[in-house]
Amino acid sequence: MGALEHANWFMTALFCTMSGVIVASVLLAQRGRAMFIRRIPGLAAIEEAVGRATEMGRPMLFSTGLWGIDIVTLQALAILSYIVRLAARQATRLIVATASSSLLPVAEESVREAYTSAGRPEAHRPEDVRFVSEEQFSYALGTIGIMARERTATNFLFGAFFAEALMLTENGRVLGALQVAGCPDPTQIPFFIATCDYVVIGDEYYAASAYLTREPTLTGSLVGQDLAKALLIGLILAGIGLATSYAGPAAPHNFLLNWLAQGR
Amino acid sequence: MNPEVAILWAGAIATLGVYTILYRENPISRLFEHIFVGLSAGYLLFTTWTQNLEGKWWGPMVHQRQWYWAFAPVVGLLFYFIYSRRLVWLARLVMGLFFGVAAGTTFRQFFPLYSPQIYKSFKPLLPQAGLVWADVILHHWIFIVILLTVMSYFFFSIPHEGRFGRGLGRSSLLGRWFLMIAFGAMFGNTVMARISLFIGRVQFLLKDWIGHYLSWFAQRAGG
Amino acid sequence: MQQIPRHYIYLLLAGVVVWQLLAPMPLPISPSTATRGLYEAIRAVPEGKLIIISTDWDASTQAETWPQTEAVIHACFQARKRFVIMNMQPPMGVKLANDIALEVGKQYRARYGVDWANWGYKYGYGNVLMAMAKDIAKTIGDDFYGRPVTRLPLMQGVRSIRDIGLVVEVTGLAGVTEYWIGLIQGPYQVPFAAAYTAVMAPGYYPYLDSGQMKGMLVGAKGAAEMEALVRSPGKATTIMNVQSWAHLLIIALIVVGNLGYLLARGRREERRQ
Amino acid sequence: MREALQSLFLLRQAPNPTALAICLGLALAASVLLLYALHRLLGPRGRRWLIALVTFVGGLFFGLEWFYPARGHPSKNFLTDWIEPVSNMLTVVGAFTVGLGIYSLSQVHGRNVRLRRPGWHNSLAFFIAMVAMFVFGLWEHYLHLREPLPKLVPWPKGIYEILFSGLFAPLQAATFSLLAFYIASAAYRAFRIRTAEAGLMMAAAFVVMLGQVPVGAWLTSAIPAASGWSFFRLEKLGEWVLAWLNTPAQRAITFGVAIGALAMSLRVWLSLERGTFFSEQS
Repeated sequence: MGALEHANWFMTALFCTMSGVIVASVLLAQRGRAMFIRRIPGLAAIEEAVGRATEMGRPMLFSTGLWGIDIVTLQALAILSYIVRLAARQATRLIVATASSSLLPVAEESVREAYTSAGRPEAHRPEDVRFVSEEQFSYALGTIGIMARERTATNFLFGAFFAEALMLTENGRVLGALQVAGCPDPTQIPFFIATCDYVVIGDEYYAASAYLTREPTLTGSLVGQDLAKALLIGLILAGIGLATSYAGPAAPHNFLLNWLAQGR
Repeated sequence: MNPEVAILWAGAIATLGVYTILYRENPISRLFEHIFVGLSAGYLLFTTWTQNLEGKWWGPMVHQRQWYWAFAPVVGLLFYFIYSRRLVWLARLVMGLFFGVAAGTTFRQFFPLYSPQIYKSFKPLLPQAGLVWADVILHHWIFIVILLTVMSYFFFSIPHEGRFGRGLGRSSLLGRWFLMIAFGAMFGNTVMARISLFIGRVQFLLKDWIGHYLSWFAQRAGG
Repeated sequence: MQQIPRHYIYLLLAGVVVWQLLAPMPLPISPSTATRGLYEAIRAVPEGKLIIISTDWDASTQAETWPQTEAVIHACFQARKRFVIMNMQPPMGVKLANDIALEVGKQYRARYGVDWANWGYKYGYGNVLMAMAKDIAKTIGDDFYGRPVTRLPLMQGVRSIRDIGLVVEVTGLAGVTEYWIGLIQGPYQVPFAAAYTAVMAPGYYPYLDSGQMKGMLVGAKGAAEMEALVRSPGKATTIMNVQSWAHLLIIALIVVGNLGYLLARGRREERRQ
Repeated sequence: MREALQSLFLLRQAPNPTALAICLGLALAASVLLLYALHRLLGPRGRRWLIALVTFVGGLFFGLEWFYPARGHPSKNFLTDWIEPVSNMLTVVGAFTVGLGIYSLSQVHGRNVRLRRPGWHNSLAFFIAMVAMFVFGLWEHYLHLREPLPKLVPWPKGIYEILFSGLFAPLQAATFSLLAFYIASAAYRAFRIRTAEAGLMMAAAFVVMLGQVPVGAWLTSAIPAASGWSFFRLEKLGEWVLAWLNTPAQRAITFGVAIGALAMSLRVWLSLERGTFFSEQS
């Protein structure tokens, strides 16, 4: 089993089916088909978190995690732009801390856009979208410094987080901020659970923008994601069935496994 | 010059300075925070040149005379147009390119990343080839039940009503419990690594720094 | 008990670590079955056969692999088994292991070339192993010091892989084990055991379960257990003793917190009645 | 003339330094001209369309190279040879954004220093550290020192070593090691059996934590290793929890995240994500 350098026909077919299902349900939703989304507590809390900062008259912090322009951080920016809109309506200041100089202009741009679309372009302060550091731990210390000196009432952490996650949230907790955090990678979630008020776990992260905005495109995509997941479960069940039925000394010949293991 | 002693003292003072943040954010920790951020920024600047641009851009362009590298800074500097009202769309153009690349990277990584995880989940449910019932139940059955119930927790668009929905609701509740077990295990699994970082620092302070002058400490904390 | 200020927790942790480094109070160590397996495998090597210690590690993992190698060499000397050091990747491993063997050998008055030897760095993974299985002297050629291995007394009568009684792989690199098991342990039924960093060890439990691997050291913990078996506490014992104390402290804190919580809840319920 | 033009486009290498200078000048002029023309000619719709196109092509290139059938050995298709140079080009382009990051930092700290805000000396320390690291880093780089170094090194190298090994690395290590304290206090607070969920989390953490240290193995060493009960020896139980309870749960999360990322990528790639990334006004 070498490295998978290229796809085989099975992978291409599987990929196209999953992508097709997702795109199709986006298009269906755009035509106006109503879709259901269950409650996701961590995301429902965002409005409350913004409200708290407004009541206390103190700013909020949004950390985009460590990565540069990546799908994970783009999703974080989608959540950010929703929060900016809420903040703009309630005239609450929001500070964004990025750890990538290439992400900085993108974050700056989406924050400005969100302020504009909320009808308050004058409320945007470019110096509130900050680059802190590309080095993991100086980013952590620098961001903790922002929390402490700006006395943020609410901290949002969405993006790709690693060891620095616990550092940020533990200090945020000690400083008395309400914290909402989410990260697609499971390894830091236990520490978020221990230190944050609300946590967005795994896949809920990618459901966030659909849940928050109820935009048809996004809810449609969410339904498509569920269908693709069902497809994946079907595939796994089939694989388990094959593995079970090929019992015995005759070496397991599981064709599904071969299709998935050997690329070209 | 021989910087060894200066390195030792600077390291010890920096370490103790950072540790003051454990009391609370204070003027000393703030100073070291700024120094740290400054050093990282300077380091970023100089490594961007020495490890990236010098070898990948300046070298090929000037020494190998590949003239088309002249386009790279033009494209890169388009990012800077975010500060211009009229030309901002050019910044969006290059950002769009990077968005596309991010998406394309996800596409091409999909199978290399996930297909091993898919086919390694193909666990037989009956004893075979050296496995006994206890193995199969303790390992494979539990594995598959957890995998499926946790996945069911992440279905968002199906209401937990009706016969199927209620079943899904129950399964996702079970999935949530398994998730918590997993999170606890991950937490416990990280403790040792984090403590050893601190042991490393204490050994530096006691053995390398104090031990440099008092050999009793060097012998004790050596390990 | 429910709300110990965090500063006290920090002080307790720092205090325990410093105290245990400067004035250790050793906690008992009881070697796990995996560690014991490696120890027994070394003792079970028949008279006249060699042990190969393949030290495929370098400075980046030496916090774990150094004490592991040290403890394995102790075990070999104590059991009076002759061994050779070799490595396939990265070249530095063979130098570091050589230093360890010289240092440990002093305690046992071991002589180079008679009680142990160093085959040096042999690049080529699979090709080296396949060739070595057939003809060791020809494949290895010169030793670490550049002398022909045929001149070493301990190489008398050592021709092919049949004269090897055990292979111990010490590594932080994934993938080396597969070569040893696929090309040596499997085809020639040479006993195999290994020492891994804690990060990569979980991936190799299946080999242990299936018996392809006689024993395994897991990270610094495995090294500490081995040090306990050879009664020569060293680096790993120090570190793991501190770890044990720190873990016990954290567990004690959790227990105290829960006791406080249960007591407070009990009191609240009493009041309600 | 025609030949010169042809050689300009066919030759990826200028023949001599003068030609190189001319080529560079022409390339710069041409790109500025192109951008200017695009800016003048395209209306808002055209611009939006162009951005969507560039996004689509960027994603298509990297995606298609992997999915397009490859033949021969080593297996390649018509795009494979382009992956490396294009990735290189993108790394270089991305590297030019470093100025934006430094600008952002300098803006925040420069204002602190200029207005003598409280704590302005910290911002001054920031500038000194940044400039020193940059200057001595480059200086050290161009000294081209070879290993092994003598005990006495040239003074710029000495300063660089103090900055790097004396400050930067210890600051990194010390900050990282703060986590030992945070993890202890987080464990104390979070693991309360208030709910069944927290109780489960605590139990799993207990078993795994004890399984990793020798004292844990000692606690259950009374259980004979050969008996059927040996499963309950802490080191084995901890390993079982990690391998058979933790792994499937993590994997299930990963599958969900994989599909979520796929959906997000598709929306970004096809510019379907309206209203999030500045598609409203261009």
